[in-house]
Amino acid sequence: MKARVLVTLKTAVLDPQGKAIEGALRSLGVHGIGSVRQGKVFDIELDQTDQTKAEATLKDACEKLLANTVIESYRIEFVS
Amino acid sequence: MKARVLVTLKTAVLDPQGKAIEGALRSLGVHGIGSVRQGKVFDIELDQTDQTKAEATLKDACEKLLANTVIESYRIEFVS
Amino acid sequence: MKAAVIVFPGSNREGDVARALKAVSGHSPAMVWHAETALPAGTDLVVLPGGFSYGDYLRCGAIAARAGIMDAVRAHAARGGLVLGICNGFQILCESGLLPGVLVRNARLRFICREALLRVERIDTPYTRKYAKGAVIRIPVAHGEGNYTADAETLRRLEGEGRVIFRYVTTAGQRDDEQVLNGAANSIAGIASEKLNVLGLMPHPENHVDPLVGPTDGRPLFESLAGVLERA
Amino acid sequence: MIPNEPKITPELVAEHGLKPDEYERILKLIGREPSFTELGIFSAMWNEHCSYKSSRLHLKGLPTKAPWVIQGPGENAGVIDIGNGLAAVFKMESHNHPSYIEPHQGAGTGVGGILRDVFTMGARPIAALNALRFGDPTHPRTRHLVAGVVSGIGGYGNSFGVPTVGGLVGFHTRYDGNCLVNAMAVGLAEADKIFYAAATGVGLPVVYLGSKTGRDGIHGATMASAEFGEGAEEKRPTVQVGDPFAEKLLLEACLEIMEAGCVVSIQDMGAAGLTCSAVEMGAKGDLGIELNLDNVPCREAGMSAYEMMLSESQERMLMVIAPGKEDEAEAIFRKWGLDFAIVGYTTDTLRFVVKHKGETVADLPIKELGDEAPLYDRPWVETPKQAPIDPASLEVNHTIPGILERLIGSPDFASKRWIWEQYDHLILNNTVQRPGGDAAVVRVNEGPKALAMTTDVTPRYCEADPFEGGKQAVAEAWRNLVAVGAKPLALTDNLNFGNPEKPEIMGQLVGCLKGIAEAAKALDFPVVSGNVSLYNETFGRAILPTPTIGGVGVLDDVSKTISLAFENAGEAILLIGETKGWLGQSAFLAEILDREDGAPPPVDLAAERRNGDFVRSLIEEGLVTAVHDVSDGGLLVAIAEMALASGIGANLLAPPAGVSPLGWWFGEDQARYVITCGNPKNGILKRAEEAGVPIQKIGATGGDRITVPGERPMPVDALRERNEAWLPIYMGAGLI
Ligand SMILES: Nc1ncnc2c1ncn2[C@@H]1O[C@H](COP(=O)(O)OP(=O)(O)O)[C@@H](O)[C@H]1O
Ligand SMILES: [Mg+2]
Repeated sequence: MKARVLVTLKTAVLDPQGKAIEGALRSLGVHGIGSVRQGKVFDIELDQTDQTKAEATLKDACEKLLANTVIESYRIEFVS
Repeated sequence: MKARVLVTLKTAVLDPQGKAIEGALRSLGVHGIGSVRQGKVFDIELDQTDQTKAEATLKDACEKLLANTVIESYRIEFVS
Repeated sequence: MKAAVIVFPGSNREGDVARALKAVSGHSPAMVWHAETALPAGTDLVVLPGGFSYGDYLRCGAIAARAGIMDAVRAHAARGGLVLGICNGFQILCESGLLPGVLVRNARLRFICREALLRVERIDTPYTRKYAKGAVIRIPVAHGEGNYTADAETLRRLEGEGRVIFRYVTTAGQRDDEQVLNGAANSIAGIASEKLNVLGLMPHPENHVDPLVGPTDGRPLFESLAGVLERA
Repeated sequence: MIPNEPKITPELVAEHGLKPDEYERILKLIGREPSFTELGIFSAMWNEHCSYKSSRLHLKGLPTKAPWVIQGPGENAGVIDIGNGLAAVFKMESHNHPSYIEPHQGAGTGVGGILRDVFTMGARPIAALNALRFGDPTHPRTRHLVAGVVSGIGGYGNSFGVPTVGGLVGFHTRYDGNCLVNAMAVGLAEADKIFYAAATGVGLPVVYLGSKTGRDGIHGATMASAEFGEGAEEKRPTVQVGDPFAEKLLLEACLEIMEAGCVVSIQDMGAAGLTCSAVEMGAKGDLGIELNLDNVPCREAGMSAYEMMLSESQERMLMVIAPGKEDEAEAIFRKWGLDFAIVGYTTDTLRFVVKHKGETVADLPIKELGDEAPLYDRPWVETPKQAPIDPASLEVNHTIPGILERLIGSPDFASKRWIWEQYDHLILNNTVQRPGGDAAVVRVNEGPKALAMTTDVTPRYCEADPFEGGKQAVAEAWRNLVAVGAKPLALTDNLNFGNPEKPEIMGQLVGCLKGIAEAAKALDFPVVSGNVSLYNETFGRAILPTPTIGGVGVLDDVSKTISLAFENAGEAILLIGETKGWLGQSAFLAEILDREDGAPPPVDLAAERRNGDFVRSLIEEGLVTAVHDVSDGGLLVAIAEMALASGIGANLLAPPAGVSPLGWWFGEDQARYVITCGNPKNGILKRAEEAGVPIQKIGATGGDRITVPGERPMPVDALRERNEAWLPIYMGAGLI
């Protein structure tokens, strides 16, 4: 079973990478981009075949490690 | 207009981060996870309202900066 | 003094800090492997050294913060024991919840190794009593992710409770609000826990203790600790 | 019968970089058609990178011996005795082509590779250096390459935990399509505990250690020996991704298992991975090797024998383990979280046998794989000599201060702080002289001994006169070590050239090597390791010949080291060495007049030696307060650098009669140093005279400006602003 976990910065948190990318895009002549926020994506293969159980495992993984919930939030998606 | 760009390592390319995360999850007692590959996600606000044009802009941004196309591939999704 | 330096896979300044502790106190610290579950008996000071624990993969300090030994470190801190986190150690302290906030990538996204100027904001801590109040000291930084961030409430609390111990300043001794170094909120270089027993800082005092390799402005930090621990 | 999929066709042979006559050689050698895997093995072993087929003949002329040389060329790195039972282990290696394709990973894995070469020998790396050459700053790719290469070098070294203490960075349009990334590492070991590649003992386990094998870099070594052209893009997926974290663990694990007495022989898997390392271990030890690929830890499913044999996945090692020590060795590796697998054993058959899934996929004579590699005496022509330049013939509309300002603000002379601040140069707490000086000085353990190290070459000189240019590169490295008070001991080289099949290019290689050999002999500065990188061409245009020299020297008492910064005001500034005002191939000519012509400055090796030994004796006796060698840019640039490093200015005397002002201030005559001392009457002048060393007082330190009679003064602060400005502004668009 395949899942995708998206970890993104909470809205209130400053994102230096995103800001730097905005500037760099402008200086590269890529116009029309308002704002950029950078996050992480994890493509995960699970042994599980039961989606509910898989979701529990992933939630556990996010809370324990994948996301720093002080500044980040996460979302779990199933790919197939 | 909002878009999401996913940048992931090409399949054959080593992902040291993913490897380290797999190990850490195991030792944290999160079981049932086969493999992890880490990528980047960019949440982007565009001034554009025309999707075709926006897509061209994003493609340009990916090729020029967001993705290192030697080792990464990217995917553009429109959120709303 | 009884000091223990925790070694994680990927730590790389453990030798530097051990050397500084030895130079100042005369005693070599115990080197404790991350997979241990207990600190050596009688440990007064725990040091989380600089480096790239677990390659700094995922988030710097994130994986190390969840290592086996960290429960023992948390218990030690809860008892009021001294915990010093330098650079990657600071990042680990934040990730493990021993200090608030988080260190994110430098504003300019580049690693920076440079001598920084710090103002010592208070000297009534176990780490700073050998400094003069308000002293401006030269300590090098070497990090890619030293940009301290916390929510507004946390920053207010840190400032209000006087828990900002080191701040980046300009040559004139003013708060470095141009954020030339890494973009840290309020120019924060180091903060302490409520009881001041846990200190995290990005700069490397351990690299400025030996006159042969540079200024010695890092020495008083270790002398402060040696003094405290001797009396303990 | 050895399975033969796919079929060997002339096209397939050509794709493997093997010429038809080379393929004939293979057929003759093994008496049958090679299997696909065998073809891959031959292509790896016989390409330029591994076999040195174009350069081997000429490398033989290099002096490689001295009483202090423990191991010269032929092993993973050179080893020299530095006294007190300690040895310095060092080498330099190029990662030019991968860095051009993917600068961050290319440069990073270059650093990883050279670090591995050093710790494979049992040494703990204590310092890293590099030598970088980029295209013209206005070339559209240059900024991207600078940013990527620098972040790659820093990213790898910083995480691994070795200080990057020195290097050089230059720009020239001839590197537009082919940047150079030469990485050097220096390690420290006990002199009687060096580990070698040669396997000994029959029936011993061959063990695979480190990270898993993936499909990365397959044909990386072949690519490194191919000229760039339109096709370069297609080769992209062959780039390897480095994992400095794994390398750090590998270092610690290797040193631990060596200490535990588990290791008989060891070889890192660098270029052409498993193939090169296994063959070298066997061939050097006069043993056969049998590998069973079923046991190789793989990252991806379904990897073929061919892929496993040619993979260049990073952070891997091959070892022969001492009898009965397998378990202990394995436990150490497991502790560090690394893979450990017995993948074969040594045999007495002198054959290299590879098995996969029960079938023999290769069975080759092991010694011949290396020994019978093609060896070419390629035709070469000598580079035509150029006439010296008469300073009187030059028309210059600039003032002396104007020229200095232009020079120190130009790409080659501008401060490289933006770069070396991205390298952790302080870790390990032994960096006594930080980047920015003549040579880095790194304390050895608790001192008082220290090592000095530097990388140098002036490609413009080499292009104009390979022989003099080769000599000059060695002399300059030697001089830089002397300038910090070290006794130069040995060098490593990295020979970067174009396509050796062109006689002019081959002539450059031959000429430079002759020059290097002559200088190394005259200066007692033997070559203990090195690397050759050929085919550095794009669309038929070669790079400038660039034989980078990495020098290492020793200081017995590090507290005596001297930096280039003026120490006090009111001190005498003395110039050591003879100044004729040599302007051919000078930076002045190139930067101000846009001319790269004339004969480069000749190098008088006897004068180098005499002047250098004299300067070192002054430093050892504590008679001087600052020392700087005079190299490209000439005297005024050297003085400006001394002022910039300290903030103290200088009042200079007029040029002596008989030397043109331009030649005096900007000539690049060799064997020169600028020194300062509190009291010139302390016997220095007399001693110089006795030693036959030309010396003259050229001014005094003081104030906050540099003054030259009859010219407007140059405030040090303004010079600094110019010097510091160029690179950060150029890189301003930071991220790219
Ligand atoms: N230009 C050179 N000068 C001196 N020694 C050299 C030179 N080029 C290669 N060597 C020596 O040849 C041997 C093989 O080098 P190399 O193929 O670069 O090693 P590896 O790729 O296994 O790290 C090494 O001992 C190296 O020091
Ligand atoms: Mg090697």
